Amino acid sequence: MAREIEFREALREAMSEEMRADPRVYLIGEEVADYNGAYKVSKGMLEEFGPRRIIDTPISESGFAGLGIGSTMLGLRPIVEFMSWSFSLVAADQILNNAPKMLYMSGGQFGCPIVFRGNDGAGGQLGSTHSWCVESLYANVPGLKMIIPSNPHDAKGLLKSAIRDDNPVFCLESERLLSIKGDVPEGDYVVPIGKATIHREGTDCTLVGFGRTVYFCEQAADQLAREGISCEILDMRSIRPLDMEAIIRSVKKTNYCVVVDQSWSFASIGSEVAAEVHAACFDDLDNHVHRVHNDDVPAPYSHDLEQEMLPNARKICEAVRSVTYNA
Amino acid sequence: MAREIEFREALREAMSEEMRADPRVYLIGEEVADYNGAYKVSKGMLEEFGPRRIIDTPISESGFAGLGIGSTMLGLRPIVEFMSWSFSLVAADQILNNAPKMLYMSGGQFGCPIVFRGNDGAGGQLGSTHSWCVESLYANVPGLKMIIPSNPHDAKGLLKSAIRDDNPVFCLESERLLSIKGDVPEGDYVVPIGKATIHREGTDCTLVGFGRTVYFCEQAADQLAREGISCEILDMRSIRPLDMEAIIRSVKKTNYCVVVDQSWSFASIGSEVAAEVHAACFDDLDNHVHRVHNDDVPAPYSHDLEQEMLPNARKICEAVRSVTYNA
Amino acid sequence: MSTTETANHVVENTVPVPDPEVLKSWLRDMLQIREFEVRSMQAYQNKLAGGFLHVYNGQEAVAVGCIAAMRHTDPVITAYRDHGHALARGLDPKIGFAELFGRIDGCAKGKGGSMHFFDRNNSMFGGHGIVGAQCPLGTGLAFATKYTDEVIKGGTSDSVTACFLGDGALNQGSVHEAMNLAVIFDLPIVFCVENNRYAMGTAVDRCTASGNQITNRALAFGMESRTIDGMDIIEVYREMKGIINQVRATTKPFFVDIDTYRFKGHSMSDPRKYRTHEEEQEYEADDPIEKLTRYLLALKAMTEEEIKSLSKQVRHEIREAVNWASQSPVPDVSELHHDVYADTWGDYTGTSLPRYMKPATDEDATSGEASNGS
Amino acid sequence: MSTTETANHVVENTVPVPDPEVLKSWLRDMLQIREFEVRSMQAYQNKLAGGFLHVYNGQEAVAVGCIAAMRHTDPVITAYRDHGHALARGLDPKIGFAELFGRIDGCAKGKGGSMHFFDRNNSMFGGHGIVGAQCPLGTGLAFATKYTDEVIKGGTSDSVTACFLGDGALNQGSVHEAMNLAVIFDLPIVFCVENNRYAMGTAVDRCTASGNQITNRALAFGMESRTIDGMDIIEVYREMKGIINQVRATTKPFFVDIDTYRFKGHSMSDPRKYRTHEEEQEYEADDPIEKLTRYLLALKAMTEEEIKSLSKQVRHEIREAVNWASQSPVPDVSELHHDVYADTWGDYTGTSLPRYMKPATDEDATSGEASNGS
Ligand SMILES: Cc1ncc(C[n+]2csc(CCOP(=O)(O)OP(=O)(O)O)c2C)c(N)n1
Ligand SMILES: Cc1ncc(C[n+]2csc(CCOP(=O)(O)OP(=O)(O)O)c2C)c(N)n1
Ligand SMILES: [Mg+2]
Ligand SMILES: [Mg+2]
Repeated sequence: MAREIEFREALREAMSEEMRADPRVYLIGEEVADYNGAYKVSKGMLEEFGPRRIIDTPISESGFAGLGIGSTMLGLRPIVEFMSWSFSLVAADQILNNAPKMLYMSGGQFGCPIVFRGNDGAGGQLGSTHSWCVESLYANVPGLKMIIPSNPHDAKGLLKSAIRDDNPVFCLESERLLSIKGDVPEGDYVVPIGKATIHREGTDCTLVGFGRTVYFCEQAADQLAREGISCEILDMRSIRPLDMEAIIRSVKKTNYCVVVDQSWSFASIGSEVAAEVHAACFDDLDNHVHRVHNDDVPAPYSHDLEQEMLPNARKICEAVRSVTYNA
Repeated sequence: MAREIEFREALREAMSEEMRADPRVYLIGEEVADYNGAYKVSKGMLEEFGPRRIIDTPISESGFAGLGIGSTMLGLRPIVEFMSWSFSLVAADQILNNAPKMLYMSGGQFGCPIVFRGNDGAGGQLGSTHSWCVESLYANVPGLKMIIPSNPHDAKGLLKSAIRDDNPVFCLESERLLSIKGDVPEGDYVVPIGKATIHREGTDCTLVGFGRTVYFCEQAADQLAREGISCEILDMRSIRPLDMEAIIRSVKKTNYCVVVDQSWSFASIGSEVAAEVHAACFDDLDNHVHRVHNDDVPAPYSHDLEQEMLPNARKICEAVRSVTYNA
Repeated sequence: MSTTETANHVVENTVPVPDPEVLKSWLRDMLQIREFEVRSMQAYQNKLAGGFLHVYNGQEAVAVGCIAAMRHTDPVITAYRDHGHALARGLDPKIGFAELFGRIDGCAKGKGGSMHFFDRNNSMFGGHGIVGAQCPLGTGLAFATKYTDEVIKGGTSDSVTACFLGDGALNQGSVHEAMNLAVIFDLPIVFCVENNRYAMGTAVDRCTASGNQITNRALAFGMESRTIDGMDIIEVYREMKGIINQVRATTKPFFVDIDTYRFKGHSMSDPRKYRTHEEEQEYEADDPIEKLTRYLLALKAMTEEEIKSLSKQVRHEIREAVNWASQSPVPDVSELHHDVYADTWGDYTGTSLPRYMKPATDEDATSGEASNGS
Repeated sequence: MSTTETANHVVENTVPVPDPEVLKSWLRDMLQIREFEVRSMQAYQNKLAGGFLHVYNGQEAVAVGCIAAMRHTDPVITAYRDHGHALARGLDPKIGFAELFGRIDGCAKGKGGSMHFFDRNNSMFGGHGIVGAQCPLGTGLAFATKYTDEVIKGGTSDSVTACFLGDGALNQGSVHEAMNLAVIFDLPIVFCVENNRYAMGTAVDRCTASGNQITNRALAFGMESRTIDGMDIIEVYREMKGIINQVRATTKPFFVDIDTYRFKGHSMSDPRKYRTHEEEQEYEADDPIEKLTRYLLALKAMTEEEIKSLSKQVRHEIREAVNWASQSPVPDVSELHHDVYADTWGDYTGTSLPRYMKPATDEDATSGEASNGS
């Protein structure tokens, strides 16, 4: 039975349900226990599970990320919270060298069932060091999986899949979405990793987005509908594995494609999707794939500049109009 | 007057000439002084410039990379050597947050004229932690420049440009190329950052490569020539800024394009080039852009597996044949 | 106190207490910082400022006392709780507020915000958001002054860098790497730990192992260290003066554990459930501003009236600064692609100094975009 | 010696010298490691092995002595100079050579190489290439045994992890973070620094500031520590036995500075210009294998002949291992996409245990690819 809860509550339910079911699962990170989480995602979990399983750490991302990875070698299944993925850069070696490669380096002896999760992307005026979209950097690395849920239902279902997955899974959450509400089933269900979903049906152009950009796509689609352009919005949900089949199916239907990616454009998820869509739909596309990204600059603090930097609805509308001009 | 010297000597000449010309330039890194460099790139520089300007460090990449960045705020122009770019992951925060964003965060008060350089890519059987191709990760970040020379001439000319550049420049060198020889002019000259070059003229298909993959392209082109397929090899040389004009010019001529990138495929430089070529040459391409990458796996130690993993000539030939089958 | 707590050998402190006039200027500086922060919090409530705001209330004696013991050309660098240091260094409050409000007249043209107060002319090198990351940069500043004095100018090292960090930052690996480098390279730098007892909601003992003596973190590298009372600006000044003189002479790094307290929450969203109201009151009773005020009154160096008018004067100045800043234009969108690269290519339009640093003459010349803000 | 050099309180060492039979087995183990390395270097010259090869000659007493003081179920983790630890832990030399030769029968199926000797059945957790990176992993192993014993099984912590690192690794930030975490979380771990005097070409004093006492790096976190002579296996064993017993009982971390010497170059490409031949001879005179041999002869526990035949026996075993390994097939190309992910999707074919760990029965079942090596 579903009811409306916040995105952060959905994440909490996923973690709590999995922790009740499996004593090997624990949560570790900065301020996750006593403080109830910097963004209150783990609120109340210390009370239920106690300090042995909900663990506060020093400001030592490399240290506690590595601790989590090491503990998987003896069968534990940690959830490591980065207060922000922006702070994961100081732990880059542990999360990119050890977690995704342990199974390979050890010839199959040691897998690494671990979840890294936290805020990703621009918050509100946090400036350039605190507004990282790490997805386009980290998704390049084989051995890891990556999920970016856009709504409470997927957040709970995908995070539960991630906690049960025997591989390292990076779960990227947008601070801007933590307070949005949505229908979420009570109790156990999962959303499989690697499956995209059609967020809105349409006929004229496919908008491929993920996470926060799905909302920018919605705003743009509403505007474009008034102009008589019907957009199909595809929510990637998983970045690695990426559900190219679903994207291709939609593009073969609409013959036009705009990718909306909140990270920087160069060597990004947006370029990957564009390249693959061109490869798979070379004869179906009536125009090349257009891409909408964050402007290719460090995140500015000033409110108006930040809003202008984002892959906002205005930019998406312009892209759709120019890609479909020959429709 | 040019003469044949090794790639490593060309790098050394670039550094030495710039250090003679500008006292603000210094070289810092592990084993660069007493030991003459782990790969002998800085051989003899301690003797000429002394321990105040050729500086050995502890195994503290985050520390000495940050030290270099800090010193630029007071006008120095450091060259920071990473024994391998594989070891730069422990310094990721300093090189990706501070160096490329200092100018922006400070509203134009503090630029960051620094060069980071070292070995990148698979060496010989070094295994997964020591065989990183960081280009596809780091090139995503605005504020930095990136160069990947493929021969001694460009190595000296590009590195001299990098040392004089007022922005952070990442110089990626292949350990596999350090011993190759080539004609290098004596004395001062520069190769501008951001300009690609046609490595070999051809008519039927454009091979876009950089660094070590240029040699894989050569081998493939030789083989394909025997089959009657004439390949044009373009050497990107600079990754950021990327000379798309040169790539587009060649593709508009050949109407076919294969990108050869030694890094992993997902969200890579290869996907960027493919996406941009499709965008710019949508009506010129007779087939979609094919991509040849490292296999999407951690680097294995075993010799044969590693050779098979690389974007080798065999894979390039297969790609060219399948992309031009309809020629 | 300090001498007893010295971890290594004792440095005799022969530094005299400065003249009343100097003490008055410190009181003024501390009042200015306190008022700046009060107005910053107000501005944040009124949505004039956004992002993360970390205020300095309670720690004023640290920035003012340390910086008073330095030369104006000695580099200063700190973390994101940086308003106090920038103001103590001489940043005009109106430029600070403009930055806080995200306006073009800010020290970083509104691109940096509260966490990035840079001010080159006052040797203020930021303002850094990633915990601990300023420490390697700080060693770089010390390296640069020494290199410039000795290698380029052929003279002797003559500057000392103050690198401020929090107690929580002591657990970032890069800080340890920086301390080791400072010792290995004989760098003239003082690591000033503002031990305000908490890292966000985490009390220092909960996550920072040190054998109950933070100076042990310096002992690890054979670095000299000392603990001093950060609520007493006169002690801060006298201790730091001796330390900075020593470091200038020896070019060997020093580590200072400065006991202080963060009167407010970590940032604007902190309910402070992790500490008691009693504890807060206890420390508030130790307010560094009131302490110096009492001292000046006891000295009869100032009267109650003079104190009142001084703070009235400061409140006025700050109110004026807020008004001025709120009149400053927001940056034009063209600013997005300005200051990304030092040169001009693609969409990038090069770089230019912030308005307040530019001689009027070249203003129009170098920052067209910067000036036509909406 | 150790007691005088103890940084914190003195632990009385009441550990007896083991029986001659035990000492003989240690001699055998050390001889095996030495011979393994001699053959490894040969194989490297003959291009049977590639990549980086870091040999353990001279440090044998450290791995054998420390591991003898542990239970077989106590986790061990180290860096890339890992052959000695893996063999001391019980890895079959032929599996080690197969890995070194990049063959399918290696402990990592030839995918890891010299730097990645993993052996789960012998509680050997690698073999890690990034300097210092094994230390956070080591704290994770200690965390996991304690968590499993106390939280999952509801009993008391009963395992101790040994995390080996080099002197040069002491300058990686992550090592400091790991030490702090070990203290904060009361983790049963011993950080064993194999202080072989050099990090590549860098003598320990040149880059590792510690007030000439590496144990100060532990004092920084209030962690107990000690310096011991790593060339005397009996001392290594007795000291480590006491330390490991203590850590098992207290679950509090311990730091050991083990003095040893790297007889050979850092790796195969190292000309060793940074140290004198005299220095090398001096340390070679202190060879831990000869020292134990002399001791056993003096004890009359072994005769010259028995020693000779023992090393003959070991040389034979190792020669056999080399032959066996060189017969092992190179991995099939299908191995490239195997062991990347635990599950099967796209080009990825799941994972399976290396041959030597698998009961014959499920071999065919789980690793089709792995077995049809060319
Ligand atoms: C690497 C990193 N991790 C986490 C954070 C989030 N964060 C910002 S301030 C802070 C607490 C720092 O405490 P302390 O160093 O004592 O400084 P104080 O706030 O007390 O001045 C944390 C965890 C960050 N900015 N950078
Ligand atoms: C982060 C990182 N930086 C640099 C290297 C290259 N490197 C490999 S071993 C080594 C020296 C390590 O010396 P030490 O820790 O004393 O161990 P030892 O080799 O003496 O056993 C260096 C610099 C690396 N592997 N990882
Ligand atoms: Mg604090
Ligand atoms: Mg060593």
